[in-house]
Amino acid sequence: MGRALGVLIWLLTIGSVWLFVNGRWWLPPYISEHGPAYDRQFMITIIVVGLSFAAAQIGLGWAVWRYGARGNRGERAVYSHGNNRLEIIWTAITALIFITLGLMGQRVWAQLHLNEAPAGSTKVHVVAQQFQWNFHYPGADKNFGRTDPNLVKDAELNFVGLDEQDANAKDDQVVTTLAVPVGRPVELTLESKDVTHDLFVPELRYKQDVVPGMAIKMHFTLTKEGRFELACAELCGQLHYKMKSYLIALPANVYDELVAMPQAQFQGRITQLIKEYPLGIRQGAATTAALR
Amino acid sequence: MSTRFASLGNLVKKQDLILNAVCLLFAAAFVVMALSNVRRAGNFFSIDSLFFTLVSLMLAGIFMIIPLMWAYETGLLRNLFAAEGDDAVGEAVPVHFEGTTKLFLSILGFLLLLTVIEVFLAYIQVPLALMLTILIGLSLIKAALILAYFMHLRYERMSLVYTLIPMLVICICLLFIFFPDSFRIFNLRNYR
Amino acid sequence: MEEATTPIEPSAAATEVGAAGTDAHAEAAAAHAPHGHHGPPTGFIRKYIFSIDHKVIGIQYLLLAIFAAFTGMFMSVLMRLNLTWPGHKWTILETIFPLGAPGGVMTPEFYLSLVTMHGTMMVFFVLTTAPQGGFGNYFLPIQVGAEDMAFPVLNMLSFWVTLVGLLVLISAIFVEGSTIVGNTDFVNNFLGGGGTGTLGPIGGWTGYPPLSALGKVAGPGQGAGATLWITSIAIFCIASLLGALNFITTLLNMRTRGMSLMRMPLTCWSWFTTAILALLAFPVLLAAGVLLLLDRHAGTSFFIPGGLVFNDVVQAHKGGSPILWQHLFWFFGHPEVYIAILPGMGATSHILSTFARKPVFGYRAMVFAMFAIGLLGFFVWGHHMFISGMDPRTSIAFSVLTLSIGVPSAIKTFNWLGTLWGAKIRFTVPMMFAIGFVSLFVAGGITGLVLGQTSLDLFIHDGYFVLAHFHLVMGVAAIFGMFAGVYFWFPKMFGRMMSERLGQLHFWPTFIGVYCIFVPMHIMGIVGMPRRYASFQEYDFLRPLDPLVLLVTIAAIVTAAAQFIFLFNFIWSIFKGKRASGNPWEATTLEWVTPTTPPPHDNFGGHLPTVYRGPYEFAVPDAPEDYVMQTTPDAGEGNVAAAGAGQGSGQGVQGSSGNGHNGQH
Amino acid sequence: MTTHAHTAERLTADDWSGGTFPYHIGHKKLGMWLFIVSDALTFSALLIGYSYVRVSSDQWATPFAFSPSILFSTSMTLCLLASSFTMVMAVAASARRDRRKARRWIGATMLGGLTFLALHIYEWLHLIEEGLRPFGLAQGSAFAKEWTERWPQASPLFGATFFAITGLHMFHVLTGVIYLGYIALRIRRKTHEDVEISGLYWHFVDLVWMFVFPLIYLLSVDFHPAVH
Repeated sequence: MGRALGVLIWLLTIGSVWLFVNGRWWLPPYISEHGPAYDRQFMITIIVVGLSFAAAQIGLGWAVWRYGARGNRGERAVYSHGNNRLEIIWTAITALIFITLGLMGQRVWAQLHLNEAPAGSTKVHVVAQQFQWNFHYPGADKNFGRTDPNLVKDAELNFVGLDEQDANAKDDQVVTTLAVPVGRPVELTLESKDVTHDLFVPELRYKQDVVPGMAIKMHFTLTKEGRFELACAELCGQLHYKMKSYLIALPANVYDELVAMPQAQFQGRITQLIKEYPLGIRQGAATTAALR
Repeated sequence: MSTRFASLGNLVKKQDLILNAVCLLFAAAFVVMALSNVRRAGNFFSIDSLFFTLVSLMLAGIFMIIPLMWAYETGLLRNLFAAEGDDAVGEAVPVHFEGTTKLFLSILGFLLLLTVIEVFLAYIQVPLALMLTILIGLSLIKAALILAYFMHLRYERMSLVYTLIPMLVICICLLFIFFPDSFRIFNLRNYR
Repeated sequence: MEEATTPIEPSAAATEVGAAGTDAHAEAAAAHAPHGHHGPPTGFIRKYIFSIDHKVIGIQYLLLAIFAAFTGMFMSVLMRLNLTWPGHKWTILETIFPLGAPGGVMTPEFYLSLVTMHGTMMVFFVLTTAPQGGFGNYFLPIQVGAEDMAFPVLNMLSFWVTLVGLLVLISAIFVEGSTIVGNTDFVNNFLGGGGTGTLGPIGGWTGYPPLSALGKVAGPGQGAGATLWITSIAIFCIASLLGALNFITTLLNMRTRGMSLMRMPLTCWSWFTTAILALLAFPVLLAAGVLLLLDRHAGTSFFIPGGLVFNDVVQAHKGGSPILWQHLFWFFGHPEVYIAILPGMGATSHILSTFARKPVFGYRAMVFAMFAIGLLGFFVWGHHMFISGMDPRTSIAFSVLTLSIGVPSAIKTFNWLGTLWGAKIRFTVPMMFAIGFVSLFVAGGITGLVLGQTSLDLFIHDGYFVLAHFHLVMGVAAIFGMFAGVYFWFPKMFGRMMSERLGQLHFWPTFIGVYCIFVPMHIMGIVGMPRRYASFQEYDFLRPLDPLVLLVTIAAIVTAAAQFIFLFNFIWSIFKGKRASGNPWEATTLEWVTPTTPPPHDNFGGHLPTVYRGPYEFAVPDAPEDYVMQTTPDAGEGNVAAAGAGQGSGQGVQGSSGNGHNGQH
Repeated sequence: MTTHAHTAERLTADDWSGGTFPYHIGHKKLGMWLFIVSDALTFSALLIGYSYVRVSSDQWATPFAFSPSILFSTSMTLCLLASSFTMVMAVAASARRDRRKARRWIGATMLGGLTFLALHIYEWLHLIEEGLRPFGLAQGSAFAKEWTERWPQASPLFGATFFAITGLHMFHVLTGVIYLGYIALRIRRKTHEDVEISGLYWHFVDLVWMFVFPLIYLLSVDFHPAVH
């Protein structure tokens, strides 16, 4: 019985490790500047985790395999209450590894969360509502028009409550797809109309809760063109799983043209772009440097 | 209890002294850091200032642990804070209720005095931040008086005090980690 | 509630008031006197229903947890079915849940209500109830050598309050849809619900406001069901508080002679730590729950900010913050994780040592690690909120503290391996589950290193990686600890053995099954699958995961089916199992020295045992057997003592008890 | 058995090795202390929640006039403090095994508690009549108008925090009075410890008020009162 259990533990360990290393399922390719750093930290952590996991399971399997009783009631186990030196050594080693890992893991976070977005970032307001994402662009004048919850009229497609009287609002566009330029820092301001949502684009390596009552800022820089699925990752009600949109990463010049358009044209162009860009990173796109 | 602390006391006296001195030095440095931050901060109730002060004070507290333990071991603390009955562990019939009407009346007098001071502060309209600090301080003193004399904790075993108070203090201190957020939310509110 | 904390004790009333009242020593004697608390009850109701015997209450808790566990498991299978074959018509479902699955197809809100109910049921009524309320109640007093809990009446009250909590929770499934309850007026007017055609609350077990705080306006599943759900949790908080203070008092005050803290079995340490956590964490949730109820029904806005718009209507609420709820909730929520897992650790240590026939490796380190985990558990709730909009600087502190919890956890793992090293393992069913616990604890716990890092959390938060992590470590591992406990203590609880063969048949598929369910879920998380989705069909990047989703579902169904073997074994063995001897496992602790099996009403038949040594004295050289009971007096001086009913021996014992045996190395 | 336990007691080198009460207090008293710790945390959570919403608001109404509102609540505080004192006297009397006196002092304590409750309920009714509600202000009242003029940006949570926290405290006082009544009625059958425990609970209720009073009342004082 003991041997069978030992072997089973080993088999399960091998199976688990295989699932992680077979390469069929892994993180989607990254598209942002912090992506490589994220992936590196992820790999390091997974390797440490994997090694510790395998070592512990192999040790457990070995103990179970080796130290089974042989049915002879007379034989006795080793009488020992422990070993303080061993205890101190392994505590120190694990503490060192874990804390180092923990400190290393703060880098990307600090870069994204403790730094402000660079001056001159492209700004977009995100207004989430139950089961729909609205993206509010400032238009050609780069100033956001005034919004007011009292002006929200979903039937008239005024999802964000834009005040038409405001001069800054004249050229603002509101669509349900997020288009941002590649190679320029982007700053999103996240707001929610009703409950807590969460903006999640796997390729972006970024999740951020959209908390009602707060205007939370997030910033990143994209390095690859393409169209990517944008999901809600915080339970927001009945149709949470359908709260989907797209992130379209456009070359800077295309983006500049796009934001100069008035609302109606803007919307048409976005629809066209969704068709133009197949899902995923756009193959054969010009390098980031050329797009700047 | 005593055996456990005795094993800690194996250190040579000199080492003890150096260790305590170093720890006290660090603790003092952190307290100075906190104080200078309080002095320099234009707006004390900002996230950064609060964060910095709290962290410094916490670190100072951590460095105080060793000197305090030493003080406990050598009996310094015991003489200062322990209840009168505490030394008499071997007493056949432990005295369970102490205190005279006079003592309780004077405690009541103290509590009333502190309450009157609080109300007076409200009367003369002290600025909010100062008011808050003083009120919390006075309330803590009042709470301590009630705990110690009315609730009789002073005459119980010190071990009971050691069991109850840290639990409460740790949890309440932890709850204060919420506060950086409340300041931040104030700034991030989108609809006023 | 106040009266409950001071139940009238006949013995205390009978004692001369002044003298005994001022003399704790005399009261200690009274508490240890035979039949000090209450005589054995007579009559079926006093004996088995409203019993104040901690053993009966323990079994009641256990049965409640088994019921809740099977209900929760059934819900999880339904969820898997919906995820794997979306849109498939399950005709039978229409019969059971006409509102949740009209035409046999589950609605998304029904799926979410299953998610919520599964989570709440499992976390509160299984993981908190079974190991603590069940085993803790039954064995803590026996293992420390007490006749009963400190407050027997309070103990009974905690159980019944828990039961009320469970009933309220279950009723939450049925009130929301009007056709089931029938009495719509009551639902509409009194509870604020209404026939929305859905079943149960859908806010998840974390119930984040404003979704859960606004009532019906926030969509289906936020009416009366949600009110009952939060009420149930508040009730559960009260029950747990009462239970926790009972446990702590019992353990501190009622240990028998010679049972110093460092001679307690590790199970007692784990229940003690858990009780402290419960005592400090539940009141905060209670406060949060009260505020949420006020938000829902008194129109306050503690958790609701201004400017919310539903269907073009601006809500009247203003001034609160959803983050406040998250702080209060997770201040409770993270210690809760340890409330679930620590008793499992205790039971595992206990059982590993017993069947390895070897003392626990590093007893002192185990105790300190347990306390460290408990203490650190209070410092890290923020890691549930890294991306919630909380202050990003505090996140860094939370993150580093989180990773440091890995250290005591690793110490425990190493010590378990150390216990097995050089052992003579007897592979009984409880031992298999205990070994399974270690394996699963490592598998589930180690991924905490990934999740605890703020940066990495940016991608895997709220995804299947988290789901896999906490299910493995606080769900399945904890449940393995419970299974180990059931198989181990069953002979003592019911006087009969559980079938070994059926036990083996239960263990193998369960162990393989849980690996097949939860390891692939990590992979799903890495690909980016978000939690609480009623269907994954909307997203192209999740398509490649279809084979894994299928694998998980099949494994889940097989594992769930295997649990019925356990259920059958459990019920069958109560009536037909092989008669058990007093100490079938040749274990050393006090529960195995009771005069009868199951133990008599006052546990030790009026003579409380005296303890002479630590709990895990196996393989002692020169001892006649390979185990030495805690009550066996020391050779030499003890012999006199044994004859003199403990009087003379007291000195010998106490003299050597200063450090116990544990400081030897 | 008693002598036996005493023997073990004397032989026990330290309080923690079993067979005795480590803190030298009985179950019920320890249980009450633990309950107090836990209940204190409930109140802390509420008070901290209150501070949290107050700090994160633009403006917080400070409607209490020094006279009469604060003086009124001060007299409530005095009631509680006095009742705490009488409770101590009750415990002291019970320690002297003077049950008659103990009962009288408990009666005085209950009287203090009931006066507090009466004053508190009067205050609540007064505020509700003026127009303060848990969800903010009653629409259309003159009070609401004045309030909105004085504090245009004020968070509506003033009433919510006020009623929630003082309400929970009031509930505790009420439970305490009933509990004390029960002890006083059956004082012949109660040990000194029972009286002491009821005292612990009563002092705890008083202790909580020592935080509620400054945080809720004194920090909401205004020279130009809206509440009269």
